[in-house]
Amino acid sequence: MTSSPDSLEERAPALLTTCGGIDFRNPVLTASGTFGYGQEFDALLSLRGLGGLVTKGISPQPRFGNPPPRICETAAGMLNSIGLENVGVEAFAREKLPFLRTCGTRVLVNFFGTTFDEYVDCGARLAALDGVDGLEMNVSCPNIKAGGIEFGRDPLVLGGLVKACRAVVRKPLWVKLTPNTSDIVALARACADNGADAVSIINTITGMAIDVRTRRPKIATVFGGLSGPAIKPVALRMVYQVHRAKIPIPICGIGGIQDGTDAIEFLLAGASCVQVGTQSFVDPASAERIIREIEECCRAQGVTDVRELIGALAVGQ
Amino acid sequence: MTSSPDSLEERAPALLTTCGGIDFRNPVLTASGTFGYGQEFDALLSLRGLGGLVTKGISPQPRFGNPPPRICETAAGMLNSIGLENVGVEAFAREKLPFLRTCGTRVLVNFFGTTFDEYVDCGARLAALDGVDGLEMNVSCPNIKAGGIEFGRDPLVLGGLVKACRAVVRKPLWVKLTPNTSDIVALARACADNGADAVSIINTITGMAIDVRTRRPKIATVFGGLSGPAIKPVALRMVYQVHRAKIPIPICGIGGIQDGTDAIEFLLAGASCVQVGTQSFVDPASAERIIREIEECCRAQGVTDVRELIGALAVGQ
Amino acid sequence: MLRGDWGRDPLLPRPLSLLSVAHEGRADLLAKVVGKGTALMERSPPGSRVSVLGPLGNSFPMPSAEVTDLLVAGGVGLPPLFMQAESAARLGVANGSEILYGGRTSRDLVLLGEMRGLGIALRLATEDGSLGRRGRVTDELEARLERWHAAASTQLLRIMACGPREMLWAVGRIAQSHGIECYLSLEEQMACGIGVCLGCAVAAQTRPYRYVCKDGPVFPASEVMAHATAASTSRSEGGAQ
Amino acid sequence: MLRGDWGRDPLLPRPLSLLSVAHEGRADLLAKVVGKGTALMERSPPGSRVSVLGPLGNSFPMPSAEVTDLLVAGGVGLPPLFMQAESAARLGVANGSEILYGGRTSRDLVLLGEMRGLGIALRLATEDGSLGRRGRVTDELEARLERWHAAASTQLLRIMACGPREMLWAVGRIAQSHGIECYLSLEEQMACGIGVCLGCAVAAQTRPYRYVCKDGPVFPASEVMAHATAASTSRSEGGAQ
Ligand SMILES: Cc1cc2nc3c(=O)[nH]c(=O)nc-3n(C[C@H](O)[C@H](O)[C@H](O)COP(=O)(O)OP(=O)(O)OC[C@H]3O[C@@H](n4cnc5c(N)ncnc54)[C@H](O)[C@@H]3O)c2cc1C
Ligand SMILES: Cc1cc2nc3c(=O)[nH]c(=O)nc-3n(C[C@H](O)[C@H](O)[C@H](O)COP(=O)(O)OP(=O)(O)OC[C@H]3O[C@@H](n4cnc5c(N)ncnc54)[C@H](O)[C@@H]3O)c2cc1C
Ligand SMILES: Cc1cc2nc3c(=O)[nH]c(=O)nc-3n(C[C@H](O)[C@H](O)[C@H](O)COP(=O)(O)O)c2cc1C
Ligand SMILES: Cc1cc2nc3c(=O)[nH]c(=O)nc-3n(C[C@H](O)[C@H](O)[C@H](O)COP(=O)(O)O)c2cc1C
Ligand code: FES
Ligand code: FES
Repeated sequence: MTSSPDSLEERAPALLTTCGGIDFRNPVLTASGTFGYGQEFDALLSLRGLGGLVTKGISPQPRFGNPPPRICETAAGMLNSIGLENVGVEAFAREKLPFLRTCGTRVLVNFFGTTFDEYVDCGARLAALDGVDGLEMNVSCPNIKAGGIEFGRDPLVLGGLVKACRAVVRKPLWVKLTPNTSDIVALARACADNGADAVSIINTITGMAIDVRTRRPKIATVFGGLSGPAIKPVALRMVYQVHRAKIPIPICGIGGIQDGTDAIEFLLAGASCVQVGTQSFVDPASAERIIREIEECCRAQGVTDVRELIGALAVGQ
Repeated sequence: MTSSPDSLEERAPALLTTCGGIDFRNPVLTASGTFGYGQEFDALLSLRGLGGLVTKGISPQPRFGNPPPRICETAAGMLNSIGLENVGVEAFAREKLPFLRTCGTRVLVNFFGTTFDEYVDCGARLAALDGVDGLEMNVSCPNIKAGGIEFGRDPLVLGGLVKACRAVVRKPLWVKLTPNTSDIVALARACADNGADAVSIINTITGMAIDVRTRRPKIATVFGGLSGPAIKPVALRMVYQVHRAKIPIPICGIGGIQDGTDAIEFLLAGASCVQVGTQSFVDPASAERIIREIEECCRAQGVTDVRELIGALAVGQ
Repeated sequence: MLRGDWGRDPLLPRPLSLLSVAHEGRADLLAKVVGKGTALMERSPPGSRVSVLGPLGNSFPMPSAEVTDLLVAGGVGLPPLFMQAESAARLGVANGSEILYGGRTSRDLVLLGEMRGLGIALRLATEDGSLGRRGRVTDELEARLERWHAAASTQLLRIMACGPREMLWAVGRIAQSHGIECYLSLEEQMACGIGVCLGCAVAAQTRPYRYVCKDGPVFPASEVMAHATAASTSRSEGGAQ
Repeated sequence: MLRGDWGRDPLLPRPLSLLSVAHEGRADLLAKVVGKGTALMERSPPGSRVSVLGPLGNSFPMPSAEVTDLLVAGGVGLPPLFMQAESAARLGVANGSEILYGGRTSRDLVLLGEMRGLGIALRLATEDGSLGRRGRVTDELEARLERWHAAASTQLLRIMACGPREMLWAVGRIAQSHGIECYLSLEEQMACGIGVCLGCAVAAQTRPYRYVCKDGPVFPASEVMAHATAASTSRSEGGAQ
């Protein structure tokens, strides 16, 4: 913790950071599925002030998603099973991208397919679009051909998918890992070995809730993805495990971030940037507040460059 | 939901349940590590009123546990890394068991070893003790010989361990599964295939927290086990996955249970009984309250036998 | 969407309808205590700060002198209909509307004086008969329509309803059977309120789903009364956002 | 352990020391607002219900006419020492005790009138010099002991302290260097308060760990000043309960 008292009052800490081939104004992005296509938040915070935003997951064709009820609240969290509803690549390019090109922040497009070929097709088409700064592959999608097991659960399957997408995507390619695994490091390694530029850790944890009055699942599809503060300890652990294993690509930390302190925990654990998800529902302007809080915390601790925090966890005596 | 209005007011619902070869007065047990050796709660609730209690995990030799800090609070949960501190089999038999023999409720002894042989030795010695109604194997212990990977993470290793313990334990033998897996069903199946009488689902989820001021982990050993309401959706999902897979042994449901409604969610998902853990810290008499709440809920729904609820989740149209 | 300063339990903001908007930028809400969030609201001392995101979504169609609006409220579904009555009064057409308001007992029926003060006709129903007709508000609605039929009135009717899901479907069916234009204000679980979480989907006629927060909460009954099954083609087993 | 009726955020009860026990079964507590739980306590209106598990654990040794107790309080560590002063007063030996009380500024020092009322000598220290000696309470303690030495007094001294961890270790070292009996009231993260979670371990001399909730919070300084390292033999990497 280096502190240079005289510069403290004068200079704002440098918040610039780099992750997976992209420079960000600051380390705070908004997470896929919790920030729409950006425009929905235009009146609620300064998009220009964000490090970046990640769009709702896009597939080659539009998808209508799952029947309701799709969400429910849990202790310090929520379950969702939206069913990857999205407008599809074409409508995205036509209707959503024009706004995103002018919104003044970095735009990552989250994408997926239900088959191997759909992933590759979708990645290639999105990467070709002007205004897309990078892609984030969502590999938590069930693999229809492999009996519904998520693509992202087996390091071998995942590695193959990353390699194939990498071959057609000439922009920064991030892979968003599932926490429903006993070995997050093996998944991250499969990404690094096959050319990914960064890993986003974590997606939602599979969970469930029951309405005891009706005796039915609270979510129509029975299972849903758990997000929010409840999952933060698990997310942070996985980020640190991957960081400690010295996987040679940077990490974007995600899971339950509510404030600047949470964000800094992820940086200390080894993340180069973070994404704010569910918290944007609790308070739509939270990403902006979190950036301010990181800045204040750096000032208070005498940190002049936010990158000093990355992986700066003190372990052992 | 069968309802027989005239008996409603008159008869209390039957709460008796059976799980893994043991009859319980009602489906509420207290969880290992959160209820000491029972005696500590004697003045705080009626032990006699409980379905049963599970002791702190016992190993062949006493263990002193991990350095502090050992616990910290998280959103709707807590992390712990006690380090499996316990008095050891001998002192347990001498100092703790006499009280437990007279406490008037079912006593399961949670146990573990750090090697394969320790598990077998510990199980055999505990099963031989009078006053022990059954054993619960904690397989979340790191396997020293296998480089610190938990015994309970690999279905093959787990199966072998269960088989060996089964051979020497002639009392009910339950196995408590780790949620740090991508396939809880495979673990449960390994237990059933090798002679376990029941599975307890789930133990804590590995997590982490950081003090941003000191930049140190909040838990001395870096990682700790996450428990409390935060993990309930994950626990419930795993119970239901195992139930749905028709694994032929019963399930004891554990994770974040705070009230009667939570407990009934687990029963509906397929658990034959439940354990209350962290909630006993929030309120030491909660197990007693939860039993009352289950009873009230049965009455209100016209359920005359609590066993009607087991696996009664309504899925699909 | 409203949220008090209550930490993270409960986590998400709660959707509430506007009851009444006064001119000085003051708004009134009416909430029934059903769980944690509403209990915390009730316990908040006067002057407590809350975060509000809104107003969001649409409203019932404007009142008009040409048509008689039957405003059907079930229990806590009153607020949007009260607001509708208020704007009818403001436009001077309150005498062309009627409120049909039902609850389980008289204690569930609130703001009766205020509504009478708006000059709007009030027809009440309680299941225990403690106030107004004994029975459901839909019984009251059917009785009202029978009289309309019997009188072979040329009066143009329109129905607007808010209340429990089952009541709304019943109102929708009644309206359909009489060929009357009908609008329903729906509820669904919500997280964001602004169309981004896609949590508040309801199955619809014209496209697979519509969203309570941004397409609603008010929908033409014909739009949302389609059965939901046709829409579940891309249904997969959970875990997928 | 104290917990308000505040849902599950924060989840665990908070350990608080008794400040004063009146005869009619009424107890007073003194808490400093440092985070969520204490902030909620502060905001609770008078008459709010709380759950209390206690009293738990031990206390400082009984005051006695034979020995002069130096009660060293750092900031929010005051309560157990206040209670000790109170029982000295009750036993009629308050004039044999002295409170040494330090904080960052005069605003951190509370209940001064009450303590004077007990008839106990009060020595204050603030880091900014706004009240009493400028400096730490440990400076005040050392000065007190110097005078004792200089006077070659035969007065028997005993030290009891509660406050921040660093202050306690400093007090312990000072006591050791003067060969004076010393008791420290420790804090550690707690979940259960009754010896079952094993969360509140502190490294100790005689056995690897002792527990703040059931063996403490008061320990002889000699017992807990041993360095913690020898005790970490069975240390494994987390996740294991
Ligand atoms: C568009 C809209 C307008 C509404 N307007 C009003 C109003 O003006 N006055 C009023 O009293 N109520 C209104 N409601 C219902 C109100 O939002 C819920 O009663 C409230 O969210 C319950 O919160 P809770 O924390 O008290 O209950 P909880 O403890 O969360 O749950 C109690 C019950 O309420 C249901 N519920 C919980 N959260 C929601 C949610 N976000 N959306 C829908 N149902 C939920 C649960 O399924 C459960 O059965 C409206 C709902 C919607 C969708
Ligand atoms: C035996 C004992 C007696 C105490 N007596 C008093 C007293 O009389 N008056 C008083 O003001 N304070 C006392 N404390 C400290 C008090 O318990 C903490 O200040 C309080 O728990 C903080 O809760 P919070 O929710 O406000 O803070 P949090 O938001 O939880 O955290 C704020 C800070 O407090 C620390 N903290 C949180 N929980 C605990 C805990 N369970 N134990 C110890 N530290 C914690 C955290 O490490 C953090 O740095 C005592 C502590 C112990 C162990
Ligand atoms: C309603 C909702 C929809 C989501 N949709 C997507 C998605 O389309 N693609 C994706 O990769 N992640 C999606 N996520 C996961 C989030 O981006 C994020 O990884 C997760 O919610 C954990 O972060 P949080 O705890 O901050 O919300 C979604 C999450 C929520 C709550
Ligand atoms: C402090 C603490 C100690 C625990 N010790 C053990 C243990 O010795 N053996 C074991 O199998 N589980 C242990 N557990 C796990 C609990 O028994 C339980 O599985 C877990 O806490 C989830 O339930 P909960 O959310 O109700 O607490 C411990 C949990 C806590 C919080
Ligand atoms: S509440 Fe989020 S889309 Fe409607
Ligand atoms: S607080 Fe649980 S053992 Fe001390």
